[in-house]
Amino acid sequence: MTEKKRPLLDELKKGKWPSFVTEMEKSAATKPAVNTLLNLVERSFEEKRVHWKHGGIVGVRGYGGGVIGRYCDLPEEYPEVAEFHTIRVNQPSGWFYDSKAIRSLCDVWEKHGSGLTNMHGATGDAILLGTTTPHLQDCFNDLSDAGFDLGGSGSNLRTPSACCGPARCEYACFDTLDLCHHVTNKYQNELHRPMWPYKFKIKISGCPNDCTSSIARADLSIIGTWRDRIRVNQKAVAEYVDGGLPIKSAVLDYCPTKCISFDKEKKEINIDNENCTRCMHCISVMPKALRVGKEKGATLLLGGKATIVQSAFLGWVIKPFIKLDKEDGYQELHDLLEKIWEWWDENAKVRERIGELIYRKGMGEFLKATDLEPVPQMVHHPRANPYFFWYPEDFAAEKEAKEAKKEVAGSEVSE
Amino acid sequence: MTEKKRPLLDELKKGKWPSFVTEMEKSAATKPAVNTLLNLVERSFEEKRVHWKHGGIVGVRGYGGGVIGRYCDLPEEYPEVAEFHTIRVNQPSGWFYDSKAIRSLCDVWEKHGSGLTNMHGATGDAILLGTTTPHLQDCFNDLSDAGFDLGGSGSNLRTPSACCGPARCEYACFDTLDLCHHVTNKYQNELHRPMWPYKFKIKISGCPNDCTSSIARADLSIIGTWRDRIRVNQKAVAEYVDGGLPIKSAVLDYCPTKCISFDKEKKEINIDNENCTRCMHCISVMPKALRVGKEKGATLLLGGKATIVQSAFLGWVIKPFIKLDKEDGYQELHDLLEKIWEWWDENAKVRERIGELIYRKGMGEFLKATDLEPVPQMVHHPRANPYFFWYPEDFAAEKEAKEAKKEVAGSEVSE
Amino acid sequence: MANPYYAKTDIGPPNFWNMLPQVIKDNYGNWLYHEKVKPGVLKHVGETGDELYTVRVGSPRLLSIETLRWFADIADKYCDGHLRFTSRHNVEFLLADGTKVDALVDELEAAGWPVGGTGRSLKNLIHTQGWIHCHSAATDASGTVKAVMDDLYDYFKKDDLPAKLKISMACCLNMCGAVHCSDIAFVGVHRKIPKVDDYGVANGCEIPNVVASCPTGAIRPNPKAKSVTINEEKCMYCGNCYSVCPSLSIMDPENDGIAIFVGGKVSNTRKGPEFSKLVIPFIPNEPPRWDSLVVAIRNLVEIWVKNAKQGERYGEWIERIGWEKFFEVANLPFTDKHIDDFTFSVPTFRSTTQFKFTDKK
Amino acid sequence: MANPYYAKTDIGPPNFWNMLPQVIKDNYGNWLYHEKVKPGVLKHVGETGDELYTVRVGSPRLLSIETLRWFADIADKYCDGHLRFTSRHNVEFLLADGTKVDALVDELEAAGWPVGGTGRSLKNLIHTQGWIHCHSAATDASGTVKAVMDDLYDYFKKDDLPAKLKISMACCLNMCGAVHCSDIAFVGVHRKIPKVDDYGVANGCEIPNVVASCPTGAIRPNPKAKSVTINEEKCMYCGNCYSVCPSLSIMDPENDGIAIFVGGKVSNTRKGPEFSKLVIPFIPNEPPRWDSLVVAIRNLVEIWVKNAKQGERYGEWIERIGWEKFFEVANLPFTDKHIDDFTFSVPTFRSTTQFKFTDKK
Ligand code: SRM
Ligand code: SRM
Ligand code: SRM
Ligand code: SRM
Ligand code: SF4
Ligand code: SF4
Ligand code: SF4
Ligand code: SF4
Ligand code: SF4
Ligand code: SF4
Ligand code: SF4
Ligand code: SF4
Repeated sequence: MTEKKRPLLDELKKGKWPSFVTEMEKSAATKPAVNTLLNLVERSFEEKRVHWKHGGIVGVRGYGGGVIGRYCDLPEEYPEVAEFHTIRVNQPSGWFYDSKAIRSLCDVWEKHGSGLTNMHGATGDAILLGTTTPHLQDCFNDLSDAGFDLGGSGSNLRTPSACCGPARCEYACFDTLDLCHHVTNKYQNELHRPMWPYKFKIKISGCPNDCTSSIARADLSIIGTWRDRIRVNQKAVAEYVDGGLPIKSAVLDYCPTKCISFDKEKKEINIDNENCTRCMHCISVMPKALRVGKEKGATLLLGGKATIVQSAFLGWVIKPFIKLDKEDGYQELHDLLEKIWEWWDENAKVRERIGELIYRKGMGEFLKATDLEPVPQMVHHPRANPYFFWYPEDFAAEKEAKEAKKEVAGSEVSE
Repeated sequence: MTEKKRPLLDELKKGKWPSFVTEMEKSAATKPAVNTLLNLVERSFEEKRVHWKHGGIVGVRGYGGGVIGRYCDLPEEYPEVAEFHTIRVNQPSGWFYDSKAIRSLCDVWEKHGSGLTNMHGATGDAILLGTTTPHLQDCFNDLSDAGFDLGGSGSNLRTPSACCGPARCEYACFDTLDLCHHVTNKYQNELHRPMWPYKFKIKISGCPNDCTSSIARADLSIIGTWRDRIRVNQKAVAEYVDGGLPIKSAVLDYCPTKCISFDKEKKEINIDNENCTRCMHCISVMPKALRVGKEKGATLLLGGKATIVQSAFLGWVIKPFIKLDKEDGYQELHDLLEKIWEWWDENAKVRERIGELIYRKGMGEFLKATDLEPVPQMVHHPRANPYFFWYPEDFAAEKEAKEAKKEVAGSEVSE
Repeated sequence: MANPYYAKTDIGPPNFWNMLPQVIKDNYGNWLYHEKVKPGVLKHVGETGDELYTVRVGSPRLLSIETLRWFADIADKYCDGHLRFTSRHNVEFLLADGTKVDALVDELEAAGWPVGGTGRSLKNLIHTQGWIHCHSAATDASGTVKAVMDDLYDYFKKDDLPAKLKISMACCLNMCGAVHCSDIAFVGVHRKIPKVDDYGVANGCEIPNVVASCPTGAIRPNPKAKSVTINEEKCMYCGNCYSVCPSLSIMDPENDGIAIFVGGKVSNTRKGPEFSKLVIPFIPNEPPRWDSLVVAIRNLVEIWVKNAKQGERYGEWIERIGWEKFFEVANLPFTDKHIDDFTFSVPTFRSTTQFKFTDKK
Repeated sequence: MANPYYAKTDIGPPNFWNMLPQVIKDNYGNWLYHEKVKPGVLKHVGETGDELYTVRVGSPRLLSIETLRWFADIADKYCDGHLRFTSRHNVEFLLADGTKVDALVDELEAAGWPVGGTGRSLKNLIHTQGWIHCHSAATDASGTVKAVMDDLYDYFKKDDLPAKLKISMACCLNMCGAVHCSDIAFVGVHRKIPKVDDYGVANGCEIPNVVASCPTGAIRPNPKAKSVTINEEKCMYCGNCYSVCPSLSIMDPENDGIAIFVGGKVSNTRKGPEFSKLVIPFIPNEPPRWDSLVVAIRNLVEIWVKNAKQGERYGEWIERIGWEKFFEVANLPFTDKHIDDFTFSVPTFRSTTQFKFTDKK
């Protein structure tokens, strides 16, 4: 019966890539709302337009976010999806699950919702796709009982996410999963109760490959790095070469700083680590031969966001190196984060992301407010215009320096 | 006597570089005003401040520009320089003079001014430095009789300038001197009678070396280029190599597109001209072996200016290639220039340079107004944001295309 | 009240540690290197010599609980119950025992779940809600993605592209997929200014917020109607005002569609992160299979496969040949729309005579 | 009226053609190549085999007519009366007869006119009016230039630098020297906001123009006083309002001084044109010989001479080693002032983890 009525969606059951229509039909078998949803989407396909309205505010007790309200604009015709809210469930760090956790999520969602999910949302949450207002609290209760909590939505901290890091990757420069778990737990209040000018996203990648795309997608990017030297196993290098790796064209030529040289005789490479910018390329091409350094930590970048309003920003370096100490609960990071939030909260306009605020106010002000030291690593290059500010403290420092000099000069004379 | 009174300036008579103080003293010998000027400048050196006031409007009959009024802020103490205006004399193309022309300028300036000059001003004029209002018209009369005219100042076309080009340089891709002379003469009215939103500067360089720094300093840069191939004399290449030129490190490695290869056996180079961006580097290093192509013309860039107000802009490509035909009086260039001026004049705010106007209005509007075709050579890369405009004509074109398709489709059916 | 019970709040997510298989716990932070076993299968080797196999499965992201439960079953069968999802929404099965890999792959493939997407392959297509759930969508997400992935399926299954290929989509300019740094990105776009429903604005929206929301200052208060007016010349259809105020509807089935951007990336590898750049300003919505979109993307992929050097991602290839050559090779028109006219436009203008001639331009 | 006669207007400049020596007329547009004979002397060879010698002489640009006449005499003596000036204000003597070159050079040098400035040398220092003629100057031009050129004199006379070295100066932010694309640029800067003379503003300035002139919107009308007020937090002392209105005096002898920028260039050679970037935000005015300025510039020159590869201009060298390394090598402090906060700031922020560590930063 349903088949007949949805010729357009049926087209999307064809083809080799797993079909979302097929997934929906699986749910539709037990969930009438999903059948209705399919019909509604079919109509969207016919009319080339969406049939959802702006969401109203719905939620669960004690929280200001975690649920996205959604209403159909044709409630009479499609009553089963007149309300079709989503619930954002905070994923475990690195999206690691076991079958038990998966099943418990499924059970809750079978009971309270459409049975459709997004594994995962673009921010990282496990998205439970479609339920009604009366179910929200119960669903949350059951989730909580099963050990799950909600993620962020609205003007708050959004659900942090992290790459698999030390669990599955030899490049990880710190414990991405632990940090993600720690930050998420420490800032539960910021996550659940919107009270900021706008959203704030944190993404955590264990090395410069940035497998969570944090520089593009997070207000704060935490990206692993090291400050000593790449560890080289010369025997393994020779094996790659013997195995046919064209080392010049595949490695040396792509090194952005051209800081690797190769000794053809010895089949050894030599890395000028002082000039290496830790781009990962050589390591990624020869993972058996090269390893990230030993003195590890992370680079912090701030300001990344998508295109609305000022156009997209990529996060920029605000701290070239920070040690991420599990032992002291990542205190340095937390202190900084709280200073950043405080300044942002005090100064931002409604719906102004941190990057936009810094653009408006200037990095100088931001650095002062957060006690960060200006370093050249923060910029591609220094300013090209001569439009810089002088503050009373600059003149005071100047005067002091001058007087110090005078004193020295004076004492010389009196000798 | 004077010596005693100017200990600071006296310091600047020392050292090996020719001294402007010495030059001023030469004039001071016959010109009391220059002696006074020296005293005034000595005072500036003592006080670390300028002693000139904002200029009033002074000039010569029939012109709105060409003279910069200048008044001393201590007229009682320094009466001889109470007024000290400069006259901008339009230099000959390429700053070529003969001794007769030099002497005639000197004679006029001996009669009417301080005897001090700037050869030349930063825009390119011969600057006669310092005279009084009553002398202005007479000075101009004598200049005119000697075959000289004034340059630009104020909100008008500024004095165009050109590199030595075909007169002294093998790289010149068109006749810079003739074009400069031609443009200057054609637009005498625009040069002499301010009537625009702001200044407009033209600089002309015969090749991409851009020896007039036009991209940084001119609203319109005209820079020679070619669109065929670099001419190679392989024998001369071999001679350079035999002479010890490290061709790889000195030439190949610096080629920005890496489009040169070198045959060690034959001592020949091979240039992939399709990928050459005509940067001049290889030619400059081996001028005896390489020559610019034969199909010559110029690239036009627009929008260059110094830092005030919006920050400095470098001129950008608005026409990748234009043939500059002496025969038809550079008609294509003039047509374009006039369209540019018209649009600018109609749309700009007071003191808004053409580059700033384009920034404010968008290149799209500018291109339409001037009938220039958008081409990728105009940008380093296409836009990264999705904020582009659609115009009624876009939809009209789309509709037309669709209908054309339908017709074809229709006719197919009717067959 | 129907519901007297309120659950504990702020418990945070489940602890990941409890989700990890033993081999990971044993080698946590001590992995030595990894190898590609075959497309879709990775082997990580620990300092202890322990091995961990990962089998990556392509996912449409929109999954029913039926499927999730089946994945759980598979995980139980082959992986002691362990699985994860990737940052691009693929499913990964994690096993210590390499001998089970082939059987696992076979069972997944037999059920229609493609194993692949590792190494120099096409990755899963990051995307957003579209017509299935969001009020803001200018195009559908799941439908376009399915059509494109069906067409490019083979590239997901093989590991022989010049480099990784990351395609992403977002259904409106909010860009929830954060697609702006992808090798190829397609984005739902509007082309007409919002329709102002004065009554709705007056009664449902905060005028100052609405005015402030517009990136180009196109919105002015209209005090008479207690509403706003939109300046047609300044509006570039971003829809941000609609995000703030539902009564400024920007949807327009006739004129909504898709724009394509290319050449972005995020990794700091070789070249730092880069935005994707506009190449095709508009492709109409053509449900159910968006044929024009599919063809356009295939062409974009194929010219790269054909012309890039080994190791060059999309943008690195273009950087080497130059954008003017790219437009020539891609045989795409270059229009006023391609030239930036927003805040940071000037630095994108070519301020040098260095360029390549194309078609005698 | 004292002056009854009005000259012909709009006659334009003298025709350059009449100024050219015969050898140039004969080879106009047909030069084949050139050679460096020795520092300051170039030989151009025409397709005909004709030779043209150029002898380049350093000039302070501010020349008395006494000197100009002497140049004319020299030109008559050696060059059939032909000479020219360069785009960097040097004097060039043009002769067809190579045998006269040495005598010409000797006579010039004996009179204190340095021959040099060709090839890989320090070029003449482009500069502006300073205290000698402009109301706007935050520092002197001729004095600073003389002090710097005296100190770097030897680099003008030799041809063995890594590449050309172009130093330029401007005495205020109007940057009449267009110094913003120089290897090394120094610029007169203010550091205090303009003093508003309300009476003068009210009577002499157009308020809307004044308000519009401010790049940062720091100026607000002050209707009470028919004048304006300046927001101390927004003003960055550019002086543009003063250009528009003399009653907003920005001069301040105590606090005016010089900022230094490096790494710019204009030619399209190798790397396209580049702006110079701020390295030293402030050096006080120290007439008569600006010792701190001279030392600072010498240091900047010397680290380049010592560290650059053959063929690398200042900015090309920095690009290779990275700005962080530059600040380390130059031993200069990096401050908030170095970080852009004007319109195009964001693209200058380092959006990648690629950087070099310095001093354990
Ligand atoms: C569900 C999700 C898309 C998905 O299919 O995965 C999503 C869905 C919505 N996003 Fe988003 N965003 C989602 C990740 C993102 C991302 C990507 C990311 O976080 O990595 C971005 C770009 C990165 C960024 O934050 O800049 C993103 C940028 C936006 C924006 C633009 C914000 C900006 O400052 O640029 C809006 C507009 C707004 O906030 O009003 C927005 C607004 C929305 C709203 C709430 C629509 C609205 O205007 O109210 C969408 C609700 C859709 C629905 O009905 O469920 N969404 N949104 C993602 C969240 C799932 C999760 O929690 O895991
Ligand atoms: C004489 C000269 C400097 C020199 O010593 O060589 C000069 C001198 C003045 N310039 Fe200039 N400019 C001179 C070339 C330039 C250049 C360089 C160029 O043309 O290549 C520039 C930068 C390029 C550009 O145009 O952007 C330049 C950018 C300015 C500006 C900033 C304009 C802007 O849009 O950025 C101003 C301010 C203004 O126009 O109000 C200015 C204003 C002035 C004024 C008129 C001062 C004023 O505010 O009224 C100066 C008069 C000084 C005097 O007392 O003689 N001058 N001015 C140059 C003209 C000589 C000539 O005609 O040959
Ligand atoms: C599983 C995952 C992390 C996670 O926690 O989920 C992951 C895992 C690995 N990444 Fe990644 N990356 C993952 C998303 C990303 C992303 C984010 C994205 O795609 O949205 C990026 C940045 C994207 C970009 O630059 O646009 C990313 C950029 C890299 C790079 C740099 C590639 C480059 O040349 O630019 C490497 C190094 C390499 O592959 O040579 C890398 C390398 C790796 C390695 C080889 C690391 C390792 O030793 O385990 C992992 C296997 C890669 C493979 O697919 O062959 N990973 N990796 C993500 C898999 C996504 C997927 O399902 O396709
Ligand atoms: C005479 C002059 C043109 C004029 O009509 O006045 C001129 C003449 C020549 N230039 Fe130039 N350039 C002249 C100003 C410039 C300028 C403008 C400036 O300095 O303000 C530039 C752009 C500056 C910049 O990039 O910042 C300029 C960038 C070049 C270049 C590119 C250099 C580079 O590596 O970036 C070359 C090629 C080369 O030298 O290798 C060049 C080459 C030449 C050649 C070799 C061309 C030739 O075959 O005759 C000429 C002799 C150069 C020499 O000094 O050895 N010329 N040249 C100018 C002399 C100024 C002076 O007195 O010092
Ligand atoms: S970001 Fe680095 S550490 Fe994390 S998964 Fe990717 S490659 Fe591994
Ligand atoms: S990590 Fe990158 S920069 Fe460092 S040596 Fe390897 S390829 Fe070069
Ligand atoms: S711009 Fe070119 S043609 Fe003109 S002088 Fe310089 S090198 Fe010669
Ligand atoms: S002109 Fe420049 S781009 Fe062309 S071949 Fe020579 S060095 Fe290369
Ligand atoms: S991209 Fe736009 S339409 Fe798509 S989910 Fe995000 S807000 Fe909704
Ligand atoms: S759609 Fe965007 S540009 Fe248009 S009025 Fe709304 S906010 Fe402004
Ligand atoms: S730079 Fe400033 S002070 Fe110097 S001449 Fe130009 S306007 Fe006058
Ligand atoms: S000096 Fe510049 S920034 Fe300050 S008020 Fe005047 S115009 Fe504005």
